[in-house]
Amino acid sequence: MSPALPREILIHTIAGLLDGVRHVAVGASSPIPAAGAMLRRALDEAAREVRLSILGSVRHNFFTNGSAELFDSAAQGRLDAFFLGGGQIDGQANVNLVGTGDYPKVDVRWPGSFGSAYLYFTVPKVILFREEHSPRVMVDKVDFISAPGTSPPGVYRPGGPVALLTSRCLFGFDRARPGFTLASLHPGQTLDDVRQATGFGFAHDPAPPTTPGPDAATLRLMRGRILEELAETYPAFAADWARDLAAHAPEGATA
Amino acid sequence: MSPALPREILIHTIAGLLDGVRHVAVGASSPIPAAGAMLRRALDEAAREVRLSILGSVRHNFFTNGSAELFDSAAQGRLDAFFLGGGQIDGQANVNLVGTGDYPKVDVRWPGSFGSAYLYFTVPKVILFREEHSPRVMVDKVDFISAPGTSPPGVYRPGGPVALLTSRCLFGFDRARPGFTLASLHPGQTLDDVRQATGFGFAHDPAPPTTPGPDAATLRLMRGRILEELAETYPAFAADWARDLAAHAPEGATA
Amino acid sequence: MTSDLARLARRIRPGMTVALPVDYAGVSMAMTRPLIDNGAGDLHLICVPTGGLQVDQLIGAGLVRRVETSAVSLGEAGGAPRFNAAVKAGRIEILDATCPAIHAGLMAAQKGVPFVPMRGLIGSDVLARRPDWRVIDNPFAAAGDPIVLIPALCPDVAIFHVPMADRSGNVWIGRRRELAAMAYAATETIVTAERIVEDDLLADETTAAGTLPALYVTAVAEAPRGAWPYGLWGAYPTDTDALKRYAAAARTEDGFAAYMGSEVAA
Amino acid sequence: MTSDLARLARRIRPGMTVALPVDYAGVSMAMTRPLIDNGAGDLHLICVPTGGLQVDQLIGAGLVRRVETSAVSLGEAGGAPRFNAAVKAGRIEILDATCPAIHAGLMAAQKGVPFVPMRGLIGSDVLARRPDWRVIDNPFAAAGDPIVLIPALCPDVAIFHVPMADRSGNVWIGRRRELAAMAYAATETIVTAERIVEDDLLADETTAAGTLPALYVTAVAEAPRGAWPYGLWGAYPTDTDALKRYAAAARTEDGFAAYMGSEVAA
Repeated sequence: MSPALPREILIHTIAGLLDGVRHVAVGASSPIPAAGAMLRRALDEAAREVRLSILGSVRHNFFTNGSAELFDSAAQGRLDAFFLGGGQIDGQANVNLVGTGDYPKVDVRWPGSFGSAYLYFTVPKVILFREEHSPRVMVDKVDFISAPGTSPPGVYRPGGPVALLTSRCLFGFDRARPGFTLASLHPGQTLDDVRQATGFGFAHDPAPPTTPGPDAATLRLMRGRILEELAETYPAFAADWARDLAAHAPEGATA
Repeated sequence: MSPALPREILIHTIAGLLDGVRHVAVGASSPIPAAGAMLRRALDEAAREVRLSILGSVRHNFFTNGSAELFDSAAQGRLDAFFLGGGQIDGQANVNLVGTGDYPKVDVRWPGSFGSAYLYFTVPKVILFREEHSPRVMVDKVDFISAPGTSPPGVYRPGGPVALLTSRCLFGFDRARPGFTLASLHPGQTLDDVRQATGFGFAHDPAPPTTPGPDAATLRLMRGRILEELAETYPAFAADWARDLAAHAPEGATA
Repeated sequence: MTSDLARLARRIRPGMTVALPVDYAGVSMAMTRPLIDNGAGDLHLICVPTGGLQVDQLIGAGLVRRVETSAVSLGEAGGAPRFNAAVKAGRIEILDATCPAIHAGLMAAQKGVPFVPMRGLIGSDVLARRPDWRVIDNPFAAAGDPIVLIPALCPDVAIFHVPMADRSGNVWIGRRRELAAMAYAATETIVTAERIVEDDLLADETTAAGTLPALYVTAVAEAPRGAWPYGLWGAYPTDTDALKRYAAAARTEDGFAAYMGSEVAA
Repeated sequence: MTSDLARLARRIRPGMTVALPVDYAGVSMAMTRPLIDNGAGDLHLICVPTGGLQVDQLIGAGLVRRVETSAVSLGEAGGAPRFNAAVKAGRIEILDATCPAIHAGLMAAQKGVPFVPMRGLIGSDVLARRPDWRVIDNPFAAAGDPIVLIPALCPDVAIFHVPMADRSGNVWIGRRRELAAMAYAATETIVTAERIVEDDLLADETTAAGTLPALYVTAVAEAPRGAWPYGLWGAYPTDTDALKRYAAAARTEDGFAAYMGSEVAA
């Protein structure tokens, strides 16, 4: 079997971050988080049920009370994990989904804050996921706080960020300090690469570990059942993944 | 045709009080208000639609959002008229549905306030309807205010009582004074009868008019279609009404 | 079935707050006897928004410390005898409410907020007798505008009966959305169903529209005619004669005991 | 059909507040062109809770003064070009919200209260930029506990598309309960439906469970494929290619005008 592809490292890392969750929700255009959640579900299925809600999907929608129900379920403590992206993410884990420059007549306008200003407060495990890891995304200070990374004492906040996963590395988040700590570098990345790509300071070991990939059994599960499950909802992404796999297959294993 | 029965006078009077409403709700055990509303609906059907909700009924329930929807529809100004009874009703139109004596260890306990403490405030035409007209019901001051008849300035109150209908008479209610005014005496009642049966003071003409009964066409409508419609939801009441009619039918008209 | 219901009843522990639905919405009468046999008392009942036979029987059995309700009655069969007697004797604490205040408290729990505001109430003894409710001045109004705040009602358990459930624990509540509101607000939800169906209720958009998802359902058991003597919409009507038999018997404590020893056990 | 839709569109008058649903909930795209032809502008749009193609086209047509929303985008087809351009140029006022705040505002209107509280938001610029929202100290907490109050959102009109409606004006919304929330909150509700059915949707408990009653529906017209290029659950999927064609064309004002002059009118 060929070694894990970059996207497979991400999917596997997400499944690890979701360890212990009972219910995870992902956005409509989030195939990698969805694949990570599907992997978590598959790994845990002997032990317990992991529920996966894909927003906007009919098939992966077990809500029956309209689009408010996701937020209500978070309010009730029935949603354990959620993913947030962001046009900008800063070192305090503030996220900006609105735009750059002076609000409201911004220079670049993004769609808007969606549910971030609520779910970031109420979902215990919020995983920041943004593949692009560059100084324009990972900034010192966001231009607009769609949702703050931390809150002062006295503010009701059972939830918040636990990690930031990018195409380069995985950060943990320390709510007390507050700030990010480099947890691991993805294969091929150096500490220096990450430093240069990151507009905010972060804590790190002198020699950070490499993000572990899936073992062979897990990789087989991913390339078999998970790829198949994913294709139902994200056909374009699944086809792309399958093409990548074919391109990287060892000689003689190609058709 | 035999003259109007006492219950027919009540039904006809209610239909008159409901003039102009678009949506009226009645309680599950309120056949006379329901019949009045059905008569209103029949009288108006050429001109416009009158909606009738019977609480707890499956057939006459066009709500689909559970038992909160009645109150929400009142909040939205979509419910024009409602009926309230009361173990005690006083001269300020305060109603008591809880009990007599010292709360909470009351001497007599009634079921409770139901939705009165909300609907009395929000429904523009609340018709107080209690057949028993005696000093123990029509009191000077209720022992427990389930819902007050009036509110001081500054309290949000688009709704409130417009009338009190009993087996003896019809009162109007003046929110400004506040107090009841005798509008008419039902056939056979005298001002003195009503005075003696009423524990609160009320305004009145020296010679109050008699409550008008339905004309012949209306009476035919009531004894035909309305009786039939009513029988679907209140079979016992409808059968009783039909028995009364048979007993009062003129000689030669009986079978 | 009986052992299933007993298993469900064991989830109820002394001192819990238990939400129960109105007569016509799907009362799990089938659970009443198992709850009494289970014996967990000191219960705080929340009637959504009013109570009837089940509430009266749990009170008669001595399991209830407090009732929060907009009313308790047997409808056409008259007053609720054990409730009325217990209130008059001061044996239970009564928190008199009004229907939309119960709905408001559950909505607050559903939304994860400490309170929601509600119109009406001002000047009533319902409000005067509820020190747990607050009146504030509406901060959005220019002039004074008092408004009541109803705190969240967070039941430990909701218990109700539905026409059908599927094998995954999804339950069909139709247009009785107050059952969903109870489940959203409650930590656990126990459901009895007329029948368990093999189809996934969420797989079809028509049935999904009336389905409370398994996410909110802790345990389900089959209980044919499980609302009796109450009716179940679309299934069977209320057995008013049975309610009247109970009402007559339960006028006295002895009569109640005799009734519970015979009819319900049968 | 076209004249029916034009009749519906005439209910919209300049300056009205109009609530529109999220992409996947049933957008009445069939009404977009009649709304533009009707010409009533100066509109305040409320996106429930986010907006897409319809919002972008109404903005492009110059009918919009203000947008209250949690986001506007074309989903897989990218950013909303006319919205983005109008915001950057300051041609429309933007009231940035977050999804549950929109739901909360509609809920306040549904319940007839001036506000409802909501968790989250504190410390965000979403809150900082909304002087119409308030922060109070939770009156039920012993220590300080700031909480945001969202004022009621009361649309003049809600407009959406559903799979079916009956002759009485009842409309089937399935599990898209946000459509009901919009209708409860709005003064008037305009609905387009894939088809008009002869059966009474309220007569059967299964369809009744997913039905918004005619009480809330001002006008209905038939509009087959009325959500296109958006999909309608259980009926047809989103036509992403069509969305991408629009996204490409509408990058410029001229491109938008050309697109609206051709594709939509066809």
